[in-house]
Amino acid sequence: MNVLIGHYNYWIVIFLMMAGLYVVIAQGNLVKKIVGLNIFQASVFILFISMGKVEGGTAPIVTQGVSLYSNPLPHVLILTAIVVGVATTALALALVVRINEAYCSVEEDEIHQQDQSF
Amino acid sequence: MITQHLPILQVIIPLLTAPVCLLVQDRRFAWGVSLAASWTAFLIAALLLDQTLEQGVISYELGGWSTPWGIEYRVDTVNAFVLLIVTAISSAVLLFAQRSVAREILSTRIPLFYTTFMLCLAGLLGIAVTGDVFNLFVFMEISALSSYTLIALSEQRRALTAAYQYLFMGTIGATFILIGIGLLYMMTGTLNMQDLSQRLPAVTATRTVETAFAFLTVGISIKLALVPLHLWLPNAYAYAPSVVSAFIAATATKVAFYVLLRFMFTIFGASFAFKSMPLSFIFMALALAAVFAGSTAAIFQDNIKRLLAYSSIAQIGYMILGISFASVTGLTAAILHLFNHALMKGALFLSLGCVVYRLGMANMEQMRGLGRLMPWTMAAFVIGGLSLIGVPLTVGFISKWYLVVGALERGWWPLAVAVLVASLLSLVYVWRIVEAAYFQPPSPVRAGEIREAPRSMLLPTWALIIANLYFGIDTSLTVGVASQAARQLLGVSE
Amino acid sequence: MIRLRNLFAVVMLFGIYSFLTASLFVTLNAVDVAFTEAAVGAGISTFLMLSTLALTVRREKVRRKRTVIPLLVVTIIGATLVYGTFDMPYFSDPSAPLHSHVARHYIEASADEVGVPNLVTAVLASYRGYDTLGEVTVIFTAGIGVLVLLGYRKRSGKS
Amino acid sequence: MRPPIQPHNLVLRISAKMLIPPILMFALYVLFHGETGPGGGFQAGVIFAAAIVLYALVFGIGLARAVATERLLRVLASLGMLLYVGVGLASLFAGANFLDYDVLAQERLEGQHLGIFLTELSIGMTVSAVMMIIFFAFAERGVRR
Repeated sequence: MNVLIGHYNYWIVIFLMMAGLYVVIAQGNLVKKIVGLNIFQASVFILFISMGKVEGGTAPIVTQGVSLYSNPLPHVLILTAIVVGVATTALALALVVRINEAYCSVEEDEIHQQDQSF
Repeated sequence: MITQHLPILQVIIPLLTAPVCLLVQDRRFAWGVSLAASWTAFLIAALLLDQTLEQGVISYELGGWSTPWGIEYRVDTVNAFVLLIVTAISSAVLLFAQRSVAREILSTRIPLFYTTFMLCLAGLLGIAVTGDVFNLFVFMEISALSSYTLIALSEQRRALTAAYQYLFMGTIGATFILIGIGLLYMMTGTLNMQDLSQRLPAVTATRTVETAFAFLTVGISIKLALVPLHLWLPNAYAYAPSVVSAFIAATATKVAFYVLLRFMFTIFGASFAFKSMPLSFIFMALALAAVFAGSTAAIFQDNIKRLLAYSSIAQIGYMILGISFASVTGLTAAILHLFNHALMKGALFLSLGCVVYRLGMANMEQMRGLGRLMPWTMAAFVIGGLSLIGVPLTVGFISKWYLVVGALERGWWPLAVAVLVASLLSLVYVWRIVEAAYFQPPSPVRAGEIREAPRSMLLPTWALIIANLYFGIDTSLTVGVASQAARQLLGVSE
Repeated sequence: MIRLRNLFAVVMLFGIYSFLTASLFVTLNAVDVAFTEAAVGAGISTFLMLSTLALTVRREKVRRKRTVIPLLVVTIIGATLVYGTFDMPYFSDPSAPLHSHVARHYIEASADEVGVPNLVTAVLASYRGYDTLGEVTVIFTAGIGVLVLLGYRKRSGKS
Repeated sequence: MRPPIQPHNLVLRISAKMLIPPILMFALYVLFHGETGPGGGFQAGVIFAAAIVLYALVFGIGLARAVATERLLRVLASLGMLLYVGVGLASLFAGANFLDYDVLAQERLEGQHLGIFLTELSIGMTVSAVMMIIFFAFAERGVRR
């Protein structure tokens, strides 16, 4: 029972993560793949942040009379990771715009077909 | 005083060049500054290697914070060797770049090319030099994002889809690595590699650490293009501009391989990686699959860049095979091949760059009769090809020799045979090009127009070819460093 | 979302997901991260995706897809992760190892060493300031990448 | 991208005019307040860029480009990075390790404050500039088609 209560949040996060990854792998639409990638990454962020949570702690900003804080390190890592994520997204979307101009399509299999016939 | 800051200067000098190139927006200036920065970085790498050989491990605490609290740069023989090869390749490639880039990239984008190139270099060096796992992730993303951009700089539209495919695989790989790092942090409370290696043994029996190990291995394997996660690689190499193919083929997968070594041996430790996990067997199977699938696929390629890309997949297999022996000789072979393969592929892609410079593309069709039209270029290509096969007096022979010795040491003679058979496969695909270049007449239409490539491009190509021959004859430096690096990784005293 | 053909709706749902994530971060006491996720996930990313849709297409084409293999892959990866959770410290357990080593040093010593009340800022800008330089570089790289891909079109069209 | 909203759309124009200055002020507040509360250079940069983007959407990209020229944005993005590296090199020249803020001022904590302030500022510069670069790149791609 303890295992269930102690870990259920991680399982939810894993489910979200895998939903995102599934969209990335299974979908053929390039925009949808990017959305999936973002969901995958956002869920990894939740995993990190939930491991930083401390029972009874407050936000990691030093205040008088408080001694228990959440772990600030995962927060810092995820701040950096979010920035990395948005940088990747911007680049991926720019690529999609260019691909659409070159192939007039954002469907993976249509692009593949055009490459083969060419 | 300056010598103690060498580890950070190694990364900061290329990093600083990037915004400067963007500010000035001048082609010649950007090229000059990048070249100077790259050569400086090469010099620094040589000094660092010298220091590590003499004094042992160099540690540099960024921000002055003592080790587990801040980020540490940590240079030992292994990464000093990697730094040396990466900066050497970038210096040669940049020398080559001026003419080649002018032909293959739109002139307005050229300053941006140098900016991105320097960012990529800084990212790769940052990965190699750091002693902190999260810092490694950040620099991995710098180098990854800039490689996607570099590939997309090409004028061919297929470069766009290649970059896109690479972006997806690369990002999934990076996210896997991030998950692995998170799980490790969860169990140990630290991100410093040295600190991790001390704190991990207490918790290695847990399922969480096993999962972390699995995620890190898979994530790095994607970056490394290990079969069956290699699908991004052939297109990325084939459709990128020539300089970019040469640079990325010779460095990016090598640095990823270094990361694998670092995680497996320094952080987890050889005993965990090979005793608790059935890794030796898995790696051997994947390595053989990579060697044979890569070489066979290479035989059937028409686009020569693509051919070399498949051959790279096979060569990655050799390196992984070296790891799977989990012995000093095996690791020595792997590290040697890391260095030697960078030299070979750098030289081969540069000589192809010369062909593309004159002919616009490099398919089997274009190679016909080139032996007479571009003698120096094709001679370089042939020597590089011999090195790829593993003919004596070239570097390729040295690394295969150690690989075979490592296999025999273990008593796994079928593996030694497999390595030799695979060499025959590479003989086939190299021969196809040699045959086209020397035994077929050039198509009469262009015979008059094709001249030898300009000297500024032949010079760096031949510099790498000469390195291929030199290190194939005088092995004291490479083998000495590689075996010391292997001992350091395995924790065997000298 | 997988079945949804209207890409506009897909992107809006993603924006909502990001916003919910940000609110979740607030309840997990990660205010800085929540702020950033709201600005980035629900803001920039969604905005950029909408811009891309405006430049490309709004609807996905209907076609058959193979779903068995991806499902299998995802299930295996998910199962591995679930396997890994069993030895994890319990959620929000203050005695977990990750709260005791480096993080404790930050909480206890940063007032004397950095002197900034916001611990996240102290770690981000000072203890791990070099990572943040890397972060700036990543953003810079993305800017260059977008310039390479989408800038310069007019001039190149003429030449 | 959609064409800019018609000039006679009074409500939008007036409300945008009223909103943009407070947004810019808020960005600065977030930037300087990062030491004591949530926020910092990255968030500030994003908010600052958002204000300019709002201006461009309501009053047209051409007008916004008159201020945020391509050249200016590139300079801003590069300067941000150079400033960050410069802070690191300053501590190098002061005899300490890279990015060691302790030596930037007489007092140790003062040095830390200065270092954090300068780095947050440089993050804000680069992030806002890059966000605008990305926005304009996407937006102008649409206009040209």
